[in-house]
Amino acid sequence: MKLIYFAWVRERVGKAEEELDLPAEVRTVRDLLVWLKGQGDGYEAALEHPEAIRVAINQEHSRHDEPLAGAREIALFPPMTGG
Amino acid sequence: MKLIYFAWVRERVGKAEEELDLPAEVRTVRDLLVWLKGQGDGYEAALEHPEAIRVAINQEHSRHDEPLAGAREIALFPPMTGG
Amino acid sequence: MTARIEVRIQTEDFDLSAEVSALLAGLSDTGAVVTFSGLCRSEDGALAALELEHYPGMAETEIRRIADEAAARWPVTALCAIHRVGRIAPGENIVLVIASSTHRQAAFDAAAFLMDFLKSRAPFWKKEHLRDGSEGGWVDAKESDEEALRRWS
Amino acid sequence: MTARIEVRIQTEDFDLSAEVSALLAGLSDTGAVVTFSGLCRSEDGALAALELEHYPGMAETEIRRIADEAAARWPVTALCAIHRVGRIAPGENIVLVIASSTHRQAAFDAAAFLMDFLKSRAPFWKKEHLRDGSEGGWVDAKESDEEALRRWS
Repeated sequence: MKLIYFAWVRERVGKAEEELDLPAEVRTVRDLLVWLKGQGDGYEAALEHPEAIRVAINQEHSRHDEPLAGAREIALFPPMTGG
Repeated sequence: MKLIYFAWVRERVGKAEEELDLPAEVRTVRDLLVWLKGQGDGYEAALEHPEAIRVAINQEHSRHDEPLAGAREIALFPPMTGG
Repeated sequence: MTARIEVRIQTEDFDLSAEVSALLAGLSDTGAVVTFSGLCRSEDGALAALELEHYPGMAETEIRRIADEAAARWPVTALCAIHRVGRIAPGENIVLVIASSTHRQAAFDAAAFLMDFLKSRAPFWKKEHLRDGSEGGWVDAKESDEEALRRWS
Repeated sequence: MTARIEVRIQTEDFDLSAEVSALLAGLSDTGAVVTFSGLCRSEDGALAALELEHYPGMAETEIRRIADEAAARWPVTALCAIHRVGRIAPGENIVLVIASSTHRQAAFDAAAFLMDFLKSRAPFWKKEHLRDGSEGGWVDAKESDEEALRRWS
């Protein structure tokens, strides 16, 4: 699975993107955030407050209860501050 | 008294402005509209519907029940269509 | 906060970018700028030109009064209103309103307020000249423009 | 009515007049044009620059989706959104939205709608760089921006 990070999520994780094999039991966005948080200090820092993280699947905004089925690209980022 | 006319009021009256001596009994804006309507065909055409005419006294919007006392310049015109 | 206020009535056209730049020069706390441009429509090709008449003196005073009220209601950093008079061809500018503020909602509201009141309270009148050479007559005031004022009271 | 829609993300600055002219070319039934420019504030002189990051691909798609929704809700003739990315100095443009219509209220509403959703739904992030050389950190999202969306639902 291709994971992409933006803004302070990217800075804390320490990379802009990566390919990860997700365990079979990681089925929803929320599962992913919980699992990812356990993958090391950078992830722990980035996902300290997982409920604050916004997620896009295949470049579309997704709720935390949505399934990952069909995902090719998952992006994690803070609330947006453009405009 | 200096009277000024704009837009189709000006066209129907046939002049842009004039000096008129108002009779003593012409005390309010409404009095003026009624009196002026009787001053000839152009005035009659311009003031056919006196309630539609907007009036400014000394360059400030005035209601039809306002007194003319203190007026130096009275303007009569149709509802505004700028912008 | 004292807002910078600029009011002009002129026959010449104006440039949007130039007016915004001039108005905002030195206002470094401005984060939001809303402009409204009113253009002469072609009326499906029937219109040759609009002729704009105004009440000199009162027009400037009345627009400035409206701008002062907008500046009292919203925390704007600057307001500008430019209204053209004379003959205006389809596609040309008739009016420009600019409102700037620290944040966007005040800029949007002040610009909409200024336009709504300018439409129904500033002494300007439009006459149509048609392409077939005839006079299209004076444009009628719209009830919808009077209604637009009510939301601000 | 099919509205003309233009969406761009770019590092270069843009010119307000040039963008409006290009967007409206040939649209002779447009009588009202509203623009919103978002500028980088100086924060009382403390800010050296903002750094704008975005999610390439998704950012364009998301803004276009918001513009399509605005065009479905209001009778606009054209909509444009330009968002800059990279390093932006105080006083410079960050974002431009243009909405045009036959009448003014649709243009005002569509522009405000586009800005409100662009702020909270388009994937852009701002980081502050301060004049004293330090990083001011990532700008926090504002609850007021989320609230601004509610008036449209």
